[in-house]
Amino acid sequence: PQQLARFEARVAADDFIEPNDWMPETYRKTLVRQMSQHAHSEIVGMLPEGNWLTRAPSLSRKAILLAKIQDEAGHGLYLYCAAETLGVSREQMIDALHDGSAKYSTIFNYPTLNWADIGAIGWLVDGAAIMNQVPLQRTSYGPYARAMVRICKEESFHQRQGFELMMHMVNGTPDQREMAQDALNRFWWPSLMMFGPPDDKSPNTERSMRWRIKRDTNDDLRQKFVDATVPQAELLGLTVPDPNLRWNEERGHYDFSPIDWEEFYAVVRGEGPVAQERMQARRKAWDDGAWVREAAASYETKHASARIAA
Amino acid sequence: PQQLARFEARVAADDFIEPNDWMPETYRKTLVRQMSQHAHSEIVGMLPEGNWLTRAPSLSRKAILLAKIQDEAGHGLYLYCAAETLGVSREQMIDALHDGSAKYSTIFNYPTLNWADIGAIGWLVDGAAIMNQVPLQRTSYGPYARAMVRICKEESFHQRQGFELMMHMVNGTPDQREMAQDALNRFWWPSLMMFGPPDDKSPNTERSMRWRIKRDTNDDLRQKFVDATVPQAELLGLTVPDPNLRWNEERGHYDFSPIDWEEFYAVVRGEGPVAQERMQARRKAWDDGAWVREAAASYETKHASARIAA
Amino acid sequence: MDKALFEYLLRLGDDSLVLAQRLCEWSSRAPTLEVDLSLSNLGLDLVGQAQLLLGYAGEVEGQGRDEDRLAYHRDAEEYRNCLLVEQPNGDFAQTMARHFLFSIYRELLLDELVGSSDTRLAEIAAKAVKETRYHAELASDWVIRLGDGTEESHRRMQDGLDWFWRFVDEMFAVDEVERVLIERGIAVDPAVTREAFDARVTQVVKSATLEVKPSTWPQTGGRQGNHTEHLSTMLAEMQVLPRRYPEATW
Amino acid sequence: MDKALFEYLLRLGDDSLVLAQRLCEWSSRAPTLEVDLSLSNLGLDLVGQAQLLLGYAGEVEGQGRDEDRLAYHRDAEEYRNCLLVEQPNGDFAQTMARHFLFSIYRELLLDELVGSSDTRLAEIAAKAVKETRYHAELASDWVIRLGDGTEESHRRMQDGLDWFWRFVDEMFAVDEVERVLIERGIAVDPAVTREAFDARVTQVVKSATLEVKPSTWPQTGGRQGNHTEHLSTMLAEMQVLPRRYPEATW
Repeated sequence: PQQLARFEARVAADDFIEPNDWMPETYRKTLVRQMSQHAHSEIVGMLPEGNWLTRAPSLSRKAILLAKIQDEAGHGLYLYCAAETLGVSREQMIDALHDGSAKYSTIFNYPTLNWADIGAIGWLVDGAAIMNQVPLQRTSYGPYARAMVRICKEESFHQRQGFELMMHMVNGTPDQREMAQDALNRFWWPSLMMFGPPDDKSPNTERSMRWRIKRDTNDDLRQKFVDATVPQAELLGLTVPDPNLRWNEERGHYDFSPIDWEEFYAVVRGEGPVAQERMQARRKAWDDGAWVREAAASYETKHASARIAA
Repeated sequence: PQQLARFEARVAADDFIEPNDWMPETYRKTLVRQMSQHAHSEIVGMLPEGNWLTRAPSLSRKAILLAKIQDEAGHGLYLYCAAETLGVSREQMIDALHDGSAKYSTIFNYPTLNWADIGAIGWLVDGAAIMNQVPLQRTSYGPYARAMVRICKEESFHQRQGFELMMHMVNGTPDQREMAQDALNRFWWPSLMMFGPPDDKSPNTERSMRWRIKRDTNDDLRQKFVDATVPQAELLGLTVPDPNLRWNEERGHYDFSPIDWEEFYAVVRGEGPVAQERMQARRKAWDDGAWVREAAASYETKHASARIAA
Repeated sequence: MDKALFEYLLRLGDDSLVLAQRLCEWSSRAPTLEVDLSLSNLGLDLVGQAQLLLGYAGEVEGQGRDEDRLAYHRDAEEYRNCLLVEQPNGDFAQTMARHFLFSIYRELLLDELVGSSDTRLAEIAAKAVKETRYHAELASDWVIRLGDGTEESHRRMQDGLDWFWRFVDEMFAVDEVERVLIERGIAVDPAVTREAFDARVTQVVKSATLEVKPSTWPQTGGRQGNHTEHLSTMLAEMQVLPRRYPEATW
Repeated sequence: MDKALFEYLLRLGDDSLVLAQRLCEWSSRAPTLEVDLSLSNLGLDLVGQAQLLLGYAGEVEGQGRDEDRLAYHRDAEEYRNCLLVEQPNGDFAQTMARHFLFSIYRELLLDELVGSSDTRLAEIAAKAVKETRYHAELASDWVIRLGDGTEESHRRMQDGLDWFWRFVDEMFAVDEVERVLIERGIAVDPAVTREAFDARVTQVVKSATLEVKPSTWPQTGGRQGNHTEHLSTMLAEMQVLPRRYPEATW
């Protein structure tokens, strides 16, 4: 209890908690869940973009997309490493992903169907991710906060690239413009769902905010995202697929339609349009690579003992 | 020796030898080799055509090509069955194909690189096959001869379809015409090689002809093929890739350049451009299908014993 | 033009075409020669149906598009096939699971379409239903043989059914386009065949010592042009020549 | 225009581009995240090289074709890459075998090209050689690690080397196009690097407890546009958008 009080005081003072510091078990568990979920999202998020990598329509677009996907792999790596400081191994986390017990962002269970989706993901999905993540640069767990600093910098770069791609599409041929609108139509609602369930259905928010694992409520962040994104859509000349979307002078915010939470919970349960494909792809990559990981380990062992013997 | 004399007399009288009739061991062996080689050629020959099946440029071309490849599978089946009457199992023959001890026509070790190749294969490869096979309708071994009757009818249909495809290509756009010429350039020499080594390098020809397993020499058939095909190429307005090709009034035949037998023997040894790919594809199909064959056998066994028990 | 009929014919025709294209991918890859032959038979039937249905669709549209124009010059989002048929082949058990579910649905639908008030469609259905009955039988036989074969084949066959089940409901869904045609006696309400479908499937699955595990969130969208990621890659390959040489005929 | 130089730049650029495209196919499929990252690095280097080399090729040609025009609007028979780089990925051992053989060849070639009398080419080579040295090291490390890893990895690595060896000689072959440029001091005779190549390869293969089994009939033709069956299917996918929407920019 004294430890707990000291811990909470440090957190309240915006001190960073470090791996060897005492921390409540629930704090550790919540962090492991949140960080591994975030790491998994980076890894699974490579798939919908990877779907267009071999079809990127110019060499520079191919390079940009490849670099972006590479950044995501890098983010996954930082986050797994940061989570490992809490006493869980990367293998354990990956097993939990593959057996369905760990979650990842629902957005990646939607398919990428045209090239503008690559732009929409950068613009909307990375945009939403940044809203979620910027506050986490000041999260109470040191390794997590430091990982987020680096990640946020790269994410906002991706977001700008995505918006630039959309801009290029809307200024292109009628076909390209149509692709852009179609991408927005399909990614708008799933992006809003990225902020998680509404506050009244999000029981742990209060504690997470006290512990600085979370710094804003889901609904606040969602509103912030809508307010920031609608003017960008207008700039692109695209129509947000929500007939009830309008500026509310009184609130100083955009009003928007209620979200289809039934869909959200179904997707969380792993019933999104391509959820099974995503998990199948991850598992296949992991299983196909087993012999390589074994070989690398075996080589290390052989040569480590050779070095010791020498 | 009396049996042998009687056997040779029957063959000389153009009688058919049937599975239960006495036959010299060399006759049996030569036939097994020749028939299984022929069957393998049908099966391996499905691959270069199959390479364009998913890209066939119209629905009717797709149907024609699919039906043609299906016919080849059927030919393979007749020939394996006919060979099985000589006391060798289909599995044994397929194993011999996969371990490289059995041969197949060298032509299928060349790649199909454009759509006109599908026409060229029908026109030239099936054309050459027919030259080889028509006489085999009167070959001395009954089951083989009867299989050949059916096969020849279908092959000549394929040959006409191939020629028709080529005709369509040469009457099409300049690109199409170029594809047709390119296909002829690549398939001409390999087609001439389909008749096998020159007569002076074909030691068993004499005996095979006596036994009516073969009815013409390699060089005779090759000449016949050239004589028949050159006017067809002219009709198509295509140039046969042989600067020395010319009508020899005296011989009443076309003269043509000597064949690169070094290439021929290399391809026979399994060193053709895509020989390794072809064998890999066949082995992979066979290995991937092992569990299906086992399941079907297991189901049969279960239900056969159930029927007996009932 | 009769826009609803055009759409309906595209749905029927695209189902055939897309599944035929998947079967073409099996060429030379089947477990035995006999299976290779029978998969080609299925493919040939389906190409033939696609030609008839898309050919008729083009006539109804009246814009001069024939079956090849419709097959080779529409993008993924203009395709109207159900999601099931565009799914990748997977192993032989998956291919058979897909064919089993589709063919039973389709046979029952065509059986009804034989009585369509559109005589041309009724004629096509009369021809196709015979072929499709054979497809359903062949696929059912394989489901049983694999389900009741070895331990491995049982597992694979069950995985195949589980994998594709989420695409079943879409085949029986009806939207405004079909509603109108059903009222006109042209189209068939697939819902009337659902009970028979479930009965047929259950019977085969039971003989196969397998089980059906319904999914809670069925996948839909194909009929409106919202496909999975697989269709556009399939079409990139299928359409490459006509797209590359738009001025050529073949 | 300097036709020989144009051709030569296509050969160099297409090698980079086609291999980059193959590496893109690995995205999200690697055995570990670290490997995924390093395959992306290799891919990025190669795309960058392709941009420089094809961009320069377009300038030399002087017909207004830029690197994208050359990448996306040439057919397989207009591609000038060697056959090795267009071969499918196979398993990770095959991919590493291909990368190992190509990168050592290429590093040695670029090392020489740094002294090209064409300063633009020399500059590109100077940049690319550093990247390629890293590629060769990385691939060599994997050849050793897999060769000397487990029994399975040893077998796979040996199979990978055996599978690709028939494409090695082509990289060192010289035709009239190159002969002319070599005389002008622009191109490099790859034959001068063959000995070094063999030495490097032998050394790595030995450390890997593997062996080289030379093939008797090497495969050639890529430099003249005679490719294997794999290139046209790769390009069908890669080029689908620019071919479908020729009037668009991206």
